[in-house]
Amino acid sequence: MRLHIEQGGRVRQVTVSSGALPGEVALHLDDTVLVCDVRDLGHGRLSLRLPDGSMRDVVVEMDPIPGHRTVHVQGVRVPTMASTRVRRGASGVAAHAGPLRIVAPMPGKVVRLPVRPGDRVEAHQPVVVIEAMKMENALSAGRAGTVREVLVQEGMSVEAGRPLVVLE
Amino acid sequence: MRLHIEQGGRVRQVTVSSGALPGEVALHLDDTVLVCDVRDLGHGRLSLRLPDGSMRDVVVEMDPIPGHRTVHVQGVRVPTMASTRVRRGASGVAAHAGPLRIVAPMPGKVVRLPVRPGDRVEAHQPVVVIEAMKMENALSAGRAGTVREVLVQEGMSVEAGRPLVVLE
Amino acid sequence: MPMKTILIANRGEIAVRIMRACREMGLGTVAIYSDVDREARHVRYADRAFPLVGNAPSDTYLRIDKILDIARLSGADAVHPGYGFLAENEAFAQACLEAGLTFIGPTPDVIARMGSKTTARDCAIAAGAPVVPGTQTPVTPDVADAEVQRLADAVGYPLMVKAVAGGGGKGMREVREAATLVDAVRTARSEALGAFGDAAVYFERRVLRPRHVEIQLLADQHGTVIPFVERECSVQRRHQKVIEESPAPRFSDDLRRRMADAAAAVARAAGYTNAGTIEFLVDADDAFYFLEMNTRLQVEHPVTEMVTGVDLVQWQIRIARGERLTLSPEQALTPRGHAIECRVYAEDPDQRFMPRPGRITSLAVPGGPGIRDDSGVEVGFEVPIYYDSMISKLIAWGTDREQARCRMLRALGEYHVGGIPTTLPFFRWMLEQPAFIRGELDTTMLDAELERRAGEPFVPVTDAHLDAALLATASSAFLAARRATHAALPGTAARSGWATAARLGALRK
Amino acid sequence: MPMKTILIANRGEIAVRIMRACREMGLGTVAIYSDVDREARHVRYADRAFPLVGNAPSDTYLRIDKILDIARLSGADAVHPGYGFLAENEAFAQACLEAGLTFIGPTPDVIARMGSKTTARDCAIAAGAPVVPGTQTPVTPDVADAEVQRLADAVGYPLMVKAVAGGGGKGMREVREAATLVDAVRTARSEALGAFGDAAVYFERRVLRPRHVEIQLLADQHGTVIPFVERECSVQRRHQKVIEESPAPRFSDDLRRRMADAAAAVARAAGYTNAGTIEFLVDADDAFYFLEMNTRLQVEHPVTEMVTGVDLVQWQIRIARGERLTLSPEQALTPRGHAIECRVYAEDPDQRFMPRPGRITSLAVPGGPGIRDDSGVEVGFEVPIYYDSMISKLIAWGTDREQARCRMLRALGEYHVGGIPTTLPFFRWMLEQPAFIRGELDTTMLDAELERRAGEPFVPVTDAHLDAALLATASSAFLAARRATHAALPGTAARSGWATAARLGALRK
Repeated sequence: MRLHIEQGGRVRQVTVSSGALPGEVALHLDDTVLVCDVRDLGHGRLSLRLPDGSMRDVVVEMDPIPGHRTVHVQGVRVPTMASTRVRRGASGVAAHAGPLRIVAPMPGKVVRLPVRPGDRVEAHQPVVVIEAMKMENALSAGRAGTVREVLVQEGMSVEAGRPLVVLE
Repeated sequence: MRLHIEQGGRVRQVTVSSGALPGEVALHLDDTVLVCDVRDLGHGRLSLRLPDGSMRDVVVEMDPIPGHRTVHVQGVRVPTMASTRVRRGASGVAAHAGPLRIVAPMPGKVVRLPVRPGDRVEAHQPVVVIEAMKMENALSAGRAGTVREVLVQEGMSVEAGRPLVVLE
Repeated sequence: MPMKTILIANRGEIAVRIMRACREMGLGTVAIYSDVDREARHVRYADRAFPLVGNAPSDTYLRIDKILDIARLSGADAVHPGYGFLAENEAFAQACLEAGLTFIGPTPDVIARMGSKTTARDCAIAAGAPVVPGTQTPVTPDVADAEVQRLADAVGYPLMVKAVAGGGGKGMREVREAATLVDAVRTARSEALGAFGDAAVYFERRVLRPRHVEIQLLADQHGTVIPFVERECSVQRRHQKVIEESPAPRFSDDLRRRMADAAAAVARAAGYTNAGTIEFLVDADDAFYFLEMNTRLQVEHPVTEMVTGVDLVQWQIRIARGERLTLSPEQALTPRGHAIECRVYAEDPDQRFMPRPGRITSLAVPGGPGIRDDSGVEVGFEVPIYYDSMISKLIAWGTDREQARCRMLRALGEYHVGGIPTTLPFFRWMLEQPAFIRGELDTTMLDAELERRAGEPFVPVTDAHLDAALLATASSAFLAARRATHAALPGTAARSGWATAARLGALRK
Repeated sequence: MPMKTILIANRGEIAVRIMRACREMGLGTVAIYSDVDREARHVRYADRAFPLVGNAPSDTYLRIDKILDIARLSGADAVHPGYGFLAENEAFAQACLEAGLTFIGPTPDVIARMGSKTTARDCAIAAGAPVVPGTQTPVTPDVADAEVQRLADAVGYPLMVKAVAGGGGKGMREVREAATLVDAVRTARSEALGAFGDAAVYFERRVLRPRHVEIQLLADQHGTVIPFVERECSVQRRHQKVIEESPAPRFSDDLRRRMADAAAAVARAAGYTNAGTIEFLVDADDAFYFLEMNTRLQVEHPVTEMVTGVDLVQWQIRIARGERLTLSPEQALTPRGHAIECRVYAEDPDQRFMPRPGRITSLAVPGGPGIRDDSGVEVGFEVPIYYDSMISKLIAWGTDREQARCRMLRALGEYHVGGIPTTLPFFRWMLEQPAFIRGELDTTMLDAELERRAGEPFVPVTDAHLDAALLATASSAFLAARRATHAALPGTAARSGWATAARLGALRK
């Protein structure tokens, strides 16, 4: 099985096959073959034993976007994408070009909208304020731009993932 | 939905339908209707809220035999059988007549077989000794009878559920 | 009238904590719940549970009428308010008493006196406890901006705007100069109204780089007041405690005794009963100032329980049913070992601690020596958007502070929450900070450090993490594909003789 | 040579317990595992893990050669043997030393001296400790039946046949009359050979209705020996401890000090180092007799840790690397509160405690105040048939015995293990027994009571249980059928206005 795996903007090709022993998986990566002992503990939990005997308990969470996963390794969350086909065009994780949609990172209520279409905003300037869990959270753009669209109104309840403001 | 539910040798008929409120299940049992708030927590876990507000966290385990379940209620294991059809003949839980098969309750090794076909055995007399987890476990019949068949040999490894001796 | 059944007017971990004490004392428990909390742990833990209907706090856990209806319906004879929600609401305590219920807390008049930051301050002054300069009366919403400005100028800058009914850092703002005052007062009033149903605030001079140290106390109905060894709560993010410990590091016996005496004097002057906490600010010269009193159980009560062996919740119940305090005052002031608590929040520490409600899809909770887990959630539960984001508390005990710290780090390594981000990575970072290790704490240091870090991840992703994630992703995709074609799982296949020999050979190389 | 990495030559809960101590001390860990243990908790908890290949203890956890190969391969510089398996095997300790590894335990000659019950007895006599009458030399397999009979007759009946290398009730038989002696010796020898690799046994006069009380001690390499407050281990089923507690109920300070002095004297006479335990029998008149010494960590060490605050495993490691004991002897003998431990076995208590290995399909572990969970398993793990059936230990602490008992009962109520039966229902019964509540314990009472009960279920199934099971079965079948036809789950549907109103109306009735 051949996979294209993307992490932190870098794509690597991995060929996976069964190892010689039960539980073993052989991963061909660049010029190396890593034989790991991998056990599926159910519900996304895996126990990996690396070639040097190192143990890693990991949890692979499937994200809503197909192919995207969050892999928990030793308390760290690593966003990872896997695909059996080569992706065309801009990569999912590393995409930077084009309009920027600011989406609600959690469900909540829009309490303030300090920008209007046409406004110029700086990087890290708040564009929406959402209240969730008794706290106000200012959402800002990662880069400077011009507000193209404001898709919500003050007082609206929004679900996680809902687009709020579009910058260009 | 109509169900025949058997517990401790007694069969009861239950008709189940949706209650008026989300999460509610109406159970028609004899002349009463019990409206419970039932939530499926996944993996066999259920949270029941009885009509008087009493809370019961239960775990329903499916047994290997179809229809049979082990229901965990407040630390007690209740064997229960459910079927949408009326069972004909002897009931599964309450069966007493006919030959009695003594099966291995756990995987292990047969270390002693103190009986032979034709032997008369008393209730609670050991008929097979199995070793598991460093302990010898004597299995005995719940009632007196005559050994009809011995299906294993000393030294054999047996799986859980394997018939060992048949009495009549 | 013997106490038989307690209604717990709260949710989450503290409701579970209180029910555990009830179980241990043979008392029945009644839970209340909002719609989204039907599957919550505190509901399923209770003997009986009744719906509040609705979700917003103002429709549910703050609704005195609904709660008293449930108490009547369920036959409960006592109410434990927990912390937050109605815990410091004298109208609730009063309504309980009028309904013939035992309220597990102080009397309504004492809640009113000590719950108001301004009258509590008067009470502290009367008891001879030192206080920080500030406004003498509440700044209610009808006080005009000009008067607000005049009152603030009299206190002097920098100052703190605080909710009179406040607690937990809500309705609190720092004001460094006169120009930002009116805005800060507006926000604080709005937050205070939402959180406590009371928009009144007050002003207090800001002590520079203070430590927040507090004295837990128990007081029975027969005049006995017992103060406990102090808790250090200086690790705060935006005035919200995140780590607490007991005893305070770098704290002398003499200071402990003087502070405990001052706290006991204030409690006696207030006619206090049940469990309460007096908070102090400690400045760089070890001078301390009365800050406020919390007339309820605190989030951080377990650290006191761990170092004194006293079950504070059981004592709250015993005091409420009229028992006499039989604890040794000396033991209450003599810590055995050291305890640290981390408040686990459903927040993403790497995204400026943004709240992240959502479903917990996998969970592993630490155990073993010295670890106490006070959790309000379980796997499968959806952390709701409506309430505080704290989902659990992790407490570590050690013979000394360093052992407690190392145990906490060990336990944090065992802790896994899937589905939503939590503050666990933050704690792994915080407990390794040199200032924390040395015990050099003040309430401003965390915010300053967070500003300096500017969003740098608390536990950086290393190549080792990336490699393991890559292997895991590839393996799981491969195993899933193979599962789809084969019935049998790889691990369950029998080992062939040659394979075993080969493996042993590899090992012996 | 600084100690950096410890190989844990064991499995299950004790391997996890030891690794936790290593983590807290910043030491690396190496696990070993049999084929069926690949997914076990101790393997996944370790930094690195290496296969032993095979499953039977004699092919795996008892294989000194394989373990030393793994130590070499992994670069471990120390070995912790845990309890059971090779923990009291002097050849293993010797082999570790010869391989340049630090053995975390006493020296091989002390293991040999105190591990043999007969030479240990000599040592106790020499140290002035009282002993039970018995055989002076081991009854090895080459001793003929006639001589066996003569030796036993000299000791007198009733007597105990015990494995010289024994522990944990294995290879132990009671003989009430001469006629059953030879059979009992044969079984004991066979069990002893299987469990410890040594068929030698010895005879000891049976003390009637004795209590089993033991003294934990730590001894450093510089001559300091510290005895700890006693553990009561009288709740035994067929000589196997099932509940332990500290301090012993109904135990005077004077008796505690005399027993501790006797234990320390024996340890000093033996040249003992590291952690060890001296077991005593206490008769109805509070006279005590040296029974045997365990030259290793014990299963029940957590109860001592809970009442003294001392981490025994961390001290084992510190002693092994040459540190001096800096504990206060007074504190070690002064219990704070009370601790009780329940050993959770994968056995069906209602089927004469038959071992029931198998897969754990669901699991809920208790937490909260005073509860410590030392577990070796997790959900999804298949408890193997090859090893001891203990899967976990649950420890409860309280300010007094009654609070500890009530907390244990509360925690037992929170504990759920699905897929396999466990001894949890037995503990719920045992902790409610009047004799247990009163603290009137002896090692024969449980077996006598179990015989009297003749298989009566420990927690009887009531109508309330049956009704809940019926409702659960019907509801789950109904929900499963509905899930099969609808996509959406019932709980996720939005509530309609009228439904909410109707519910509130019902509540207000």
